[in-house]
Amino acid sequence: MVTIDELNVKDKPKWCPGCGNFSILKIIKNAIVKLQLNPHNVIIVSGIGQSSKLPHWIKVYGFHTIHGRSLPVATGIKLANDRLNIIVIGGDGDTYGMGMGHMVHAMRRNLNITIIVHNNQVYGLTKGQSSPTSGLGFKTPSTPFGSIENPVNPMTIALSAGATFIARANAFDSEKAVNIIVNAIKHKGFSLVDMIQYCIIYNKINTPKWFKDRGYYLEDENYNPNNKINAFEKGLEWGTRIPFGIFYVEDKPTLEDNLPQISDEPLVEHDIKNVNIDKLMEELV
Amino acid sequence: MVTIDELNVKDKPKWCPGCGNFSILKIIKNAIVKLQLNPHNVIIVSGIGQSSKLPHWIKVYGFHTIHGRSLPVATGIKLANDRLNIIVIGGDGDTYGMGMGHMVHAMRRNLNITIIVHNNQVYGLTKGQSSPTSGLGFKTPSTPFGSIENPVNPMTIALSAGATFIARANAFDSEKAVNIIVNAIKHKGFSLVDMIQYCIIYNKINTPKWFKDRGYYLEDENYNPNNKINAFEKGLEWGTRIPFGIFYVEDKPTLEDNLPQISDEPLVEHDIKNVNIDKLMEELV
Amino acid sequence: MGKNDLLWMIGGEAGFGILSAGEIFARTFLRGGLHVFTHTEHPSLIRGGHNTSQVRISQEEVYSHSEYINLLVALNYETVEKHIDEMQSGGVMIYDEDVFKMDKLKDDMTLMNVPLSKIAVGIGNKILINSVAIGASVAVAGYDISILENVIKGVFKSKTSSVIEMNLKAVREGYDYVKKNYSLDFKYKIKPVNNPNRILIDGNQAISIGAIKAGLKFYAAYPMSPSTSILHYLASKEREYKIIVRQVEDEIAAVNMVIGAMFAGVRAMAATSGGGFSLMVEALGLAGMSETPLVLINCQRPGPSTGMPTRTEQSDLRFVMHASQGEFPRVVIAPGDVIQCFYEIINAFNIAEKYQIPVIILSDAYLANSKKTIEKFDTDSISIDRGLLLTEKELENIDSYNRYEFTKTGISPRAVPSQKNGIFTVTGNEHNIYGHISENMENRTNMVDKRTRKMEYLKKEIKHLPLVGDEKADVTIFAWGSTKGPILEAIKLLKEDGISSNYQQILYINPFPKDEVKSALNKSRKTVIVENNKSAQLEGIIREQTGIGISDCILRYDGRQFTPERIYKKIKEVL
Amino acid sequence: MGKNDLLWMIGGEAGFGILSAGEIFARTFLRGGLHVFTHTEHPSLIRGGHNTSQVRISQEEVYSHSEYINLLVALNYETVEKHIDEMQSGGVMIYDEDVFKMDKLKDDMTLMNVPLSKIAVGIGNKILINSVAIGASVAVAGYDISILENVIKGVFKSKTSSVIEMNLKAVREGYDYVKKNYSLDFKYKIKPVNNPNRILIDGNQAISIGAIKAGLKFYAAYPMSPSTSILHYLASKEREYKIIVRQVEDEIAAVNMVIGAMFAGVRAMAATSGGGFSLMVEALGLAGMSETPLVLINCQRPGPSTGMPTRTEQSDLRFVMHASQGEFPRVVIAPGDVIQCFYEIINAFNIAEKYQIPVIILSDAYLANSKKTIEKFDTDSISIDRGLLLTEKELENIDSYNRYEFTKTGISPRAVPSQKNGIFTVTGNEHNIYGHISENMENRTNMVDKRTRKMEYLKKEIKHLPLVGDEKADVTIFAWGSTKGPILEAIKLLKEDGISSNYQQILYINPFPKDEVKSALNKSRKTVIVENNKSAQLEGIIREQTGIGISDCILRYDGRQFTPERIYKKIKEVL
Ligand SMILES: Cc1ncc(C[n+]2csc(CCOP(=O)(O)OP(=O)(O)O)c2C)c(N)n1
Ligand SMILES: Cc1ncc(C[n+]2csc(CCOP(=O)(O)OP(=O)(O)O)c2C)c(N)n1
Ligand code: SF4
Ligand code: SF4
Ligand SMILES: [Mg+2]
Ligand SMILES: [Mg+2]
Repeated sequence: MVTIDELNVKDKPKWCPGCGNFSILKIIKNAIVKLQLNPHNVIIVSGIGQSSKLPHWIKVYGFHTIHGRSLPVATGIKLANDRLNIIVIGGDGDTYGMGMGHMVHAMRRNLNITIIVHNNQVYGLTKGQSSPTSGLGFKTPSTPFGSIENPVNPMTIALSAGATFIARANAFDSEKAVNIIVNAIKHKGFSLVDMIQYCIIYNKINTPKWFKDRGYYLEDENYNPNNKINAFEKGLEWGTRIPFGIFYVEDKPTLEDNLPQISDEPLVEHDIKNVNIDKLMEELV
Repeated sequence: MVTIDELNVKDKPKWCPGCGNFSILKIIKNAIVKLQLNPHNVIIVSGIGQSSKLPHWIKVYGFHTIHGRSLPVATGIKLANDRLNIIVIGGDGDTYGMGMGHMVHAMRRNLNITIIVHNNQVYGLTKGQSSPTSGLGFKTPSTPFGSIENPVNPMTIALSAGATFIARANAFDSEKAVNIIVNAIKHKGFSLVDMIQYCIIYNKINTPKWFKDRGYYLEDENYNPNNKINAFEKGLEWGTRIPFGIFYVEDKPTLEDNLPQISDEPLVEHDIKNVNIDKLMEELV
Repeated sequence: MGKNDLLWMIGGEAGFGILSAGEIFARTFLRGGLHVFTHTEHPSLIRGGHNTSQVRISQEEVYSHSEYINLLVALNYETVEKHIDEMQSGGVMIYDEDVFKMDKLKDDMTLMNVPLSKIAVGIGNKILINSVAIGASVAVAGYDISILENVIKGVFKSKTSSVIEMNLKAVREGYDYVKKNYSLDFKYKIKPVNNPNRILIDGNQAISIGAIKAGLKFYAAYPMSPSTSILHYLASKEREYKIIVRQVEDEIAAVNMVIGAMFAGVRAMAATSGGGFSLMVEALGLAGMSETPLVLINCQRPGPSTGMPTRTEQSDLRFVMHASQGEFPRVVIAPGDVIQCFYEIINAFNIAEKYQIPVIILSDAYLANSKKTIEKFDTDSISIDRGLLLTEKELENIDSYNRYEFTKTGISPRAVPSQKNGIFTVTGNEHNIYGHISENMENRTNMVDKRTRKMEYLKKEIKHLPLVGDEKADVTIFAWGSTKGPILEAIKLLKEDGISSNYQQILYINPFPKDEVKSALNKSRKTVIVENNKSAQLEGIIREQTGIGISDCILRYDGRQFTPERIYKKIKEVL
Repeated sequence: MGKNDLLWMIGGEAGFGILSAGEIFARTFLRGGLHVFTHTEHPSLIRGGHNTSQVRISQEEVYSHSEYINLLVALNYETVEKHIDEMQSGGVMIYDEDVFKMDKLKDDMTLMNVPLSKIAVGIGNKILINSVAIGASVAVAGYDISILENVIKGVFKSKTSSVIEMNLKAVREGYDYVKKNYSLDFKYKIKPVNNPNRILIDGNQAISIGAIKAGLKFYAAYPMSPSTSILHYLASKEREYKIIVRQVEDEIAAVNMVIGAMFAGVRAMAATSGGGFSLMVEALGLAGMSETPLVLINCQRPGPSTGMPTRTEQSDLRFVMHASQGEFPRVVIAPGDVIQCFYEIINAFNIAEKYQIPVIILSDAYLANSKKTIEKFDTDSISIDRGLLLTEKELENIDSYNRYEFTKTGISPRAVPSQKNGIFTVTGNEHNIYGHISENMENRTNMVDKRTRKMEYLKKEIKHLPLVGDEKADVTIFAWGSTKGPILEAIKLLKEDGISSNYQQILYINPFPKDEVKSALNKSRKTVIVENNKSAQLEGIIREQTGIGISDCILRYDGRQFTPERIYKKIKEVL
């Protein structure tokens, strides 16, 4: 029986007091406990950003990589040992900015991993520049006259790229968020959870209240998450109403399913002490 | 009056005889003539690939850049001189593989440029490996047991990313293709033309006949290209029927529209001989 | 320390305005005609952690920070723990008994309890603590409070009037509290002197303003410490100076956009730090092969990888010298102070356009963030040299224009898109004079030689720095980049000890000042290198270039810049 | 040339099976017990352009290609124009009068008109021209056609029986045509000798097979000449050897996936060329900082940028030595031949895991693509050393496991995810022994020292290559990588001229064999460097490392490898 306590580390997370990241850390711990995952069989892979510091503050394996590259590193880990539960953590800049190309390609591969994007619509760690999800007009030190780039829509991009589980959660609605993450991890295939995370220092616009005024849960509206067209339509919704919950789920073979090399055991368990290459040399005669 | 002749160069393009790229080169020349663009006001920017060699064989300005980076280079050129007509050329690997991140971000900026992707569903220049648009099961030297990655869907990704003109053309239906490109160039905003291009050497599956058997034009079906949901639905269609033509058009401010710095004249015409920085120094007193 | 000298430091958690307190305090003494040098240290956190701002004030020019403190404002106990050893005799420490209790730790210092938080909260906001502390500090220094008040009005002028009012109140109450409760004979009192109208500026500001002066029209970047303040500065000026400033998806996009803009005929640049520079490596070669001018700035921080984002180091020298596959000419400039930052970014643009090559400016966190007082830049002497950039008229007179014409200097006249009669194609492939792909052996050899030849001509134009200091010195110091300030201060300390020294700064690392360095080496009695890295990278380059080794390497690689005192001590050790 | 020697070349447009003709021809003589070396040249085109395949055959070991041809098959006129000067006296040229007309160009050669296309079309497909030409060539060489027939059967065994039949018919008809119509006393006849069961292998195959032997389990790459054949080879074996081989979206993904896989405990690698390596630079530093083992292969081609994709050059040496920001230990190995490719990739894995550092193998197009006959690899001597990779059992006995424990050697025992009791976090930030972010100065210094220290221990383990050749030589050649073959051949040529020479190959460029090179330099009468680049990169490194310069640099940078004759001539010029 894994408990929250077992997942706790001694250090206090070094986020700003009140930051949404604290809540997300707790949500992830709760999800792990709920799923009763073995801590040593869980690895959290992150990029760089405030959000990406998370692996330092939970007692499972962790790889805090470089900006935008968490998904390729996670892919390598997963293919090396597909019995691991891999959770990828990233920021909106990390995943939807620098990491966009990898995200699209990871999604079409449908690897069995879960990515949770701490979407605070701003660059936290580098002190408040606009991010790919910042709204039009958002003023920051890098956009003093307001952002003029249309924000990335993670939902519709994920849908188009081939993710097979797509959801939006809210760091400040932890109960539902835990549930969404539990489902995402359980899902066999690539799952994206766009996690709305409030940055109290640099984003004075998209506050918890802002989302409370607009947010609703899809499940409350008799929504069927198995239809791509519906999901696309809901994915586009971002205005007076903002949907939360599971947008899309699809059952589809994963990349691992198509790799007979690891149908018996993960690569990491293959014996490499004495590989016989006689046949390869024979072919060159 | 610009003529095809003026656009021709002495060298014969070094593609394989019968390659679809010849046809695309002709299509582009025809579009330029049809639009009566001044050759010295046109620049073709490309990445790396068989397709990306195109700028060498047409007499307009050309920048044959590096693999996957045509769009950032083109963006720099456009912002430096927004009076230029910029056509970007890329392969499916170049644009949808290596270049995917840049593509999504260029699209959301809605810069007024046109990208034509020579989609042959294979890596031509590097001798026939699978590409991001290769079908499942496609056998190549890098996928001898058949491709197991779900292909990229350029149409729905472009739609989700924010491109404001999205079309699919066929290199072997030049008349319609010319028309599509003329419209794409005329369109004020980011336009993508996914140009089906047959590689006779390395793709024995997706042949002209294959597309003939499946292809139809949206315009023949009373299709309205101003609706995102319809466009998404059509974008998903790739099976016994494959739609061609214009999937989506939207009227939206371009990035340039929001840059008062260049509302009078392009950057390249600003005088830089004597910039006065007294005020900036005064602020530091 | 001479007369009218003071080293002030404030320390506390992030979020308490430590950095802006330093800025305000420094500007207050700048306005009084004094020389100032500021230095900040903070971890990569937004709230919490240990942050310090140091302001060094003197009637004489000051070139660097120092490890001795005269007046310390400790907003938390960590500051005491970390900096008490640096207090000089006769020093004062301002702190708040309501925050932490203190026993006197050193005999020769004064503890000054000031109810900073009570005063701040009394005025209306805990955030005013730093202003209260500045006011108190000005009182201790015996300085003119009205100058501080004017600075406050200036700094907060874009804020609401109540913000200004509250801050003014805070500094005044802090000041009054000290005046009222303490009367001590502080050894380091400061009085205003004749003000020669200096400015207070850091390396990133100097680069930004220099670039604007050079005609910068397009800036693309991705935020990365310690380069980010260039992005912020330029963004704030983009409308006024009609520059397009874009934060883009990654550094790969940034550099390629800059290449596109330069190719199209406008002056453009990108700044980043090592990690971002890593992502720019491939495009650097594209500029090299296509002979597109390019200006990049690498503000170094400790590596490898993410390293220590907000700290300083000089460990990317070899990296930027050799980055990207293949061989092509490039210039690497390592300014050592804010003045060099300003003039060298202008030189960088002139060189990049004249020789159609990439130019890399190598700065670091210390240089990027530390502010120094200097005279206003002399802009009369500055010229904009765009090299062989053809006009449409000139193009008309050319029979058939070939972008990569072979020339004596290797430089081919350049046209830009939209010019009539100029149509050409460029490529990252090896190409012939028309810019078309060529795999011909003879052409290849000629093209490599053409590109390389540019460096020969460029070499003649670079004015390398002379050896400065005593002619016949006990020790000759070789160094590059931001160690300049601490070295100049260390030279003063050595002199006080009767040790004569001189200093050879390598400003242009490529092309390398082989002859100058060789002659300096040959003249020296004893040579030392001072580098803010582990592997003594410049030392290796000197050996490669001259065949001569340096006797001693003084290295630091803990993420902090040398203090003058540390260099002084290390040099004495090896002498 | 000795006895039983022949240099054969076939030239024509791409698409005519020039490369596979070379392969078949070479294998035919391999099977007859002869030594063979193959060399191909082609532009970056799929159809058209000038392509050649050279096969050098000898009873003695051959180390490289050569610039003299004995038997030329010219499928087009361009081949004649480009290679007629290379024909040696007594040579034969096979061509087809139906394709182009020829007048005799040289007195001492025989023109042999063979209706290649007529025969091919007669059999059923123009594509068979190359087979007809091979058959004809075997007849001229006076060699046993049945060996060729067996090779054909083997090479096409995966094809339909009609393909095999047609090719057999083609070689037989080509052979018969020559036998029937020409009877000449060709000087370079070849006869089979005792077959010692050699293999014919190129550098990329040797690396691939070596990696498989080393226990490679995961390979990620993006296609890039001349590295691509490693991807193809490994992909073809992925099921048989249970390796996961993935072509991914770009080289950034490839290297990061490899890092992930290595971190998770499997042997993984990526191969690329300079442009792809440029994109791997940032992740290289992540491996450096996180102490994750990493094996990368850079098959060089001429740069900068896209350069000349299918040609060869050695110009990325300095680049890979210094790539990525900051400082961390790395090993750079430059194999000079296929045997070294095989053993060094195995060493690379052992070193990478033992020292938990990145190891870079530097190959190039010449080494990657040229095939050479060698004895089968001796696999008995090979050991797999995974270093301090902890078992779960060992972990159980550790009280509290710290991933970055300070140790004497700097190497910390390594756990992998899924192991009980091993839980840890790694990061590209500077960190403490637990792998958690630390900005502490003392920790930083210790961590930099720890990482650097590993290199000291590693240095002791590397067995550097000895100086080979005459003890007291007229000239000592210093070189690295694939110039090895041409140099060994040039040494033979010099010896024939009475000039004694020896050769110091630098196999491990980092850690550099300082003592060995210094001693070789000191013993030499005259030193030369031979490098396939413009700026003599190794020469600079030797100067940096030893303070000693090399008298003469023999450089080539037109995208082609040195021929032995060129090195021979250049050395004679400088002697
Ligand atoms: C290659 C590279 N470029 C830039 C940076 C600097 N950087 C660190 S985090 C970050 C963005 C952080 O924003 P986000 O991903 O949204 O994470 P958050 O801090 O908001 O959680 C940037 C630009 C870096 N580490 N690496
Ligand atoms: C960084 C980098 N990696 C790899 C390559 C090698 N490369 C050149 S073109 C190409 C792919 C070509 O495929 P595509 O983009 O579909 O163009 P096509 O040749 O099919 O037109 C690759 C992998 C490169 N030039 N640069
Ligand atoms: S800056 Fe924002 S995202 Fe970062 S820790 Fe503080 S509140 Fe959280
Ligand atoms: S390989 Fe294919 S894409 Fe390339 S030129 Fe030939 S037919 Fe065209
Ligand atoms: Mg964020
Ligand atoms: Mg393609």
